[in-house]
Amino acid sequence: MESLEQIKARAEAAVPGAKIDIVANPGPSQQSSLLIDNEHAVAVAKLLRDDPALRFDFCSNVTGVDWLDRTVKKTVKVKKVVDGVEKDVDETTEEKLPGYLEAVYHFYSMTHKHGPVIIRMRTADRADGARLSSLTPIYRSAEFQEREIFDLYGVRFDGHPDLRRILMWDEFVDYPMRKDYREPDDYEYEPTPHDDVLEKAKQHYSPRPQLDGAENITAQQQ
Amino acid sequence: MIGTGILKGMAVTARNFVGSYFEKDRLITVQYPEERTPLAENYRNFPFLIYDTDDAEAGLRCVACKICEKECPPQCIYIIKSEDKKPDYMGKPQFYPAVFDIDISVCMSCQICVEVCPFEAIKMDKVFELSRRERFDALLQRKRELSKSNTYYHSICPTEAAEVDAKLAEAAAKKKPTPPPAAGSAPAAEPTPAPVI
Amino acid sequence: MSATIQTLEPAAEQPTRLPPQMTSRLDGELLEVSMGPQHPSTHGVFRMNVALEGEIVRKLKPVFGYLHRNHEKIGENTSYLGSMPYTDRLDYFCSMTNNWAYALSVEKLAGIEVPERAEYLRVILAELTRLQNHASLLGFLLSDMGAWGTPLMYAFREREKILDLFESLSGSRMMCDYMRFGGCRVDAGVDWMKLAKKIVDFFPRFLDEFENLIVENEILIARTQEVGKLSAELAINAGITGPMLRACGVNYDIRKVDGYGFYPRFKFRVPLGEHGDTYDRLMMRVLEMRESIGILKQAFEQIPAGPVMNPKVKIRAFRPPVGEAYGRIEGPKGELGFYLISDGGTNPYRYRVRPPSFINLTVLEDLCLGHTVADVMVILGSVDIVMGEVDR
Amino acid sequence: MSEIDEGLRSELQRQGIWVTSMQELYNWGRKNSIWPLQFGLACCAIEMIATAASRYDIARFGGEVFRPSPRQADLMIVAGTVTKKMAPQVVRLYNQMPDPKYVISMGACAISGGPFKTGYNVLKGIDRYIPVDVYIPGCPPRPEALLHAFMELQRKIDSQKLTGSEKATHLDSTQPSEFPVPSFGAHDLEPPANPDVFQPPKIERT
Repeated sequence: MESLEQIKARAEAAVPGAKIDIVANPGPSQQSSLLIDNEHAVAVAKLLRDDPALRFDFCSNVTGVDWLDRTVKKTVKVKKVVDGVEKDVDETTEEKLPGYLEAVYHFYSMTHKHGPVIIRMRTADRADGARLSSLTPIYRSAEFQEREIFDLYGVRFDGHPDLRRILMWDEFVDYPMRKDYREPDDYEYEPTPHDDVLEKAKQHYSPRPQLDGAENITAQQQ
Repeated sequence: MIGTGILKGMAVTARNFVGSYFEKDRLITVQYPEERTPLAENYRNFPFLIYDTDDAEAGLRCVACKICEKECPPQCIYIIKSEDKKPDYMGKPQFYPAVFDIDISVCMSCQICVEVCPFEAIKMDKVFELSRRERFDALLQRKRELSKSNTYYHSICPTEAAEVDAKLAEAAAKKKPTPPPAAGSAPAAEPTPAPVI
Repeated sequence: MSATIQTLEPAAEQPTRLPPQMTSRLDGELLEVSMGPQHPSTHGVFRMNVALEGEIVRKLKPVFGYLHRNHEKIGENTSYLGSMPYTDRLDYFCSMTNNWAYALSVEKLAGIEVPERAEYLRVILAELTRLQNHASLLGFLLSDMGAWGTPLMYAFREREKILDLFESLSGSRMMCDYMRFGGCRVDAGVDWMKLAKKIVDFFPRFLDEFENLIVENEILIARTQEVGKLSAELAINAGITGPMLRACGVNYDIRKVDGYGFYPRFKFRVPLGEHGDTYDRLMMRVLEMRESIGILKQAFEQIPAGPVMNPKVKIRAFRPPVGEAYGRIEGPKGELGFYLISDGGTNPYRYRVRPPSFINLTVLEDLCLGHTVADVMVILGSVDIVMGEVDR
Repeated sequence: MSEIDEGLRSELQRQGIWVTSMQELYNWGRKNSIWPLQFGLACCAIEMIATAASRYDIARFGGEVFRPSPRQADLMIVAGTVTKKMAPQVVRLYNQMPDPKYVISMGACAISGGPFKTGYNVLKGIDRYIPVDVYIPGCPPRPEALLHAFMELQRKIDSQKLTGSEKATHLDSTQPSEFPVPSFGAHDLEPPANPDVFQPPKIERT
């Protein structure tokens, strides 16, 4: 199989204007992925499927991921004049990274029996801008999985033939797999309840504060 | 010829029917309440707490460290740690669970509590006839019902229980490399009576 | 294989697809029927909205979610170890293969080695799982076809023997919770191996009998041949995996392709179908069981002594490094994958299951169109779905 | 239909005379011909099928006639996780069953939501909407455990009275035999529980 850089070069040559980045994976699995911009995703996916050297004809898995707003602390040394003397001072700046939703596709090739190549697409934000272009016209196997992402994460897939709720009922309004979803509190009975159950009862439908640990994630930063 | 396939299938059924009179393998029905299949030694259903000696209160191995409560995937264990320390069966002051409840209407029998317990205090039971007509009180097992003796554990899982006893004896020996013969050895010498079943 | 893949039309332009909103009403020509969620042959709580013209299916829309029990959300809120017993309940026929797929993904995520004996045990248990899954599937499929009782009883008789093996090894009949990252929970003793060997040696007798019972049966042939045909091109494009894909003649078995576990050490063939119809899918299971018996016999001979757990792996408070991994195995129903994103904490940041039977249902409408309503159940049965996995 | 004195009855039995009452005869007939609804939800349904299959053979208790239609069933074995999406259908099926009807709640999920109770789409126990006669803990319970629950239900049927103030609920015209079906709401089922059926003890820390 070609390396991810080669695939990236090939895609950039074939699809003019496509903005492709390699998202490195620091873990031992070595599965890095390609971040593709929304407009050219369909063209790139078509290339991955049809290029005779690549032939990623099998879209195995489509995953939605929710990345919350997070703040990253950066410490920079700045020269400042303190009491008339120039000194190096550590200055901590907080950068707010807006959250986004992500769709991750795992492609394999049944023809050449290689893979996986992983591509990701990111939405502009987690509210109205949560739109991506659907790969269902290229891969039928994405049909139900994209519907599932729409149902559970609220990502709208443009070009999907049948975008409806799939797992939850139609009257449901929330997107339950999002990290800031609060499930309805219906713990009437617990013999001796844990603290989190009591806590949950208090926070019924109230907005959840920043989820613990979300700030520590640095793997996906650009 | 059409119909031969069906006749062949019927021959199989006939063979099974006739065979069921002669072959144990073809008649496998267990007449449940009267006849029971022996449960495998590894079989697990719900957890219980082990106590050594005859005293269910003092002999309880559990020291309310709450590891099982934390690790239990469906969160069905409820422990309230005691405020004071009470002497255990070895005479050593220990914390003990003031409340130890397991909601078996939630428990998924995954035995992760057994795996994570550092004190060999919680083990899996084999009782499965627990149907009740009530849910709330009847399916909540409290400390009193959960505490079962080591002898009972030996009776349901002989191999595993012997291994556990050996392990505990070894750990006790390590703790006291040169045991003062008068004080320490008396309780340690009889960790558990060998089960006679 | 070297199938040429024609560019498929975008799904929206296909005439057979339904408009987005489907209502249940009677409009003179098409009768709309809701089959399920409570239906004797939907293999659980599966529902299909079917539009019928007389007895012929003109439209079919599956409705999911009646067993959506938030497996992925719970997985994100539970520790890595705590998710293991939940994977048992995904595809509740095949808890061993689910365990393996999850363990494999975590091992990829954290870079864990597995001892040799554990890998062999995993192969043995996965193939036993395949045997009992395929046997009970055939029983269910035949009972959908009207052979109510008999084949299912025979299949369950054999299944019980394998379940007894699982029980004596792992402690539970169905929810084994047996594998751990870096190995297996307990070792199999000599007695267990003997018993397993005996059961595997006896299994071909059941298969012979079962084949006699069904393979040449004229009613079965009439009900299954040329019913629910699936082309190789569509199967690949729709992400179909497992026996259903191989029934279309596509040679793609992850045991061969990825060579996970110790499968490269075993000699076995991958059965392939020709027509992609229901009969091929049914026979694919019978042939795969024969191959599984072959693998099991080799595994019993080759299995070495040794530890079954990697001693370096911490079970409690397990924290894999930051990163992500997708691991997959060839489950009895198809490609079962787990996609995990770790943020370095004790819980996965994202825990995703790639359920084979859910994605295999993508083509259900294409398979059923033009057939009678009675065939829908047979086709659905041959897809081999388990709702715990479809809805998760 | 008056009660027979136990001592007199055993004395008569020793003499070779069997006496019975209308109530006993009626309950004896009912308890040995329980027709369950063929209705499986999740994992426990497979154990239910195993109970009906050759090894455990529920036919020995007269319960092998699994009916696909609720109209012909006496017993609903709620075998598996009841999701919020499925709960209205379960209640509807219960309402469609003719009286007398019984419910066995099989497995942890059906009793309380079990291991999945934290899920947003999982109903925390079917007894929020319909009355349950026998609960079987276990995940999943062994087939023997289901048979044990079946015998427990038979005992319950046997003890039901036909007349008097303690007569069985299905003979009491003031007792409801159908229960309101919950509807799908924006966040949850509405109502989340039927207060007439479900009265849990209050949350408190002991």
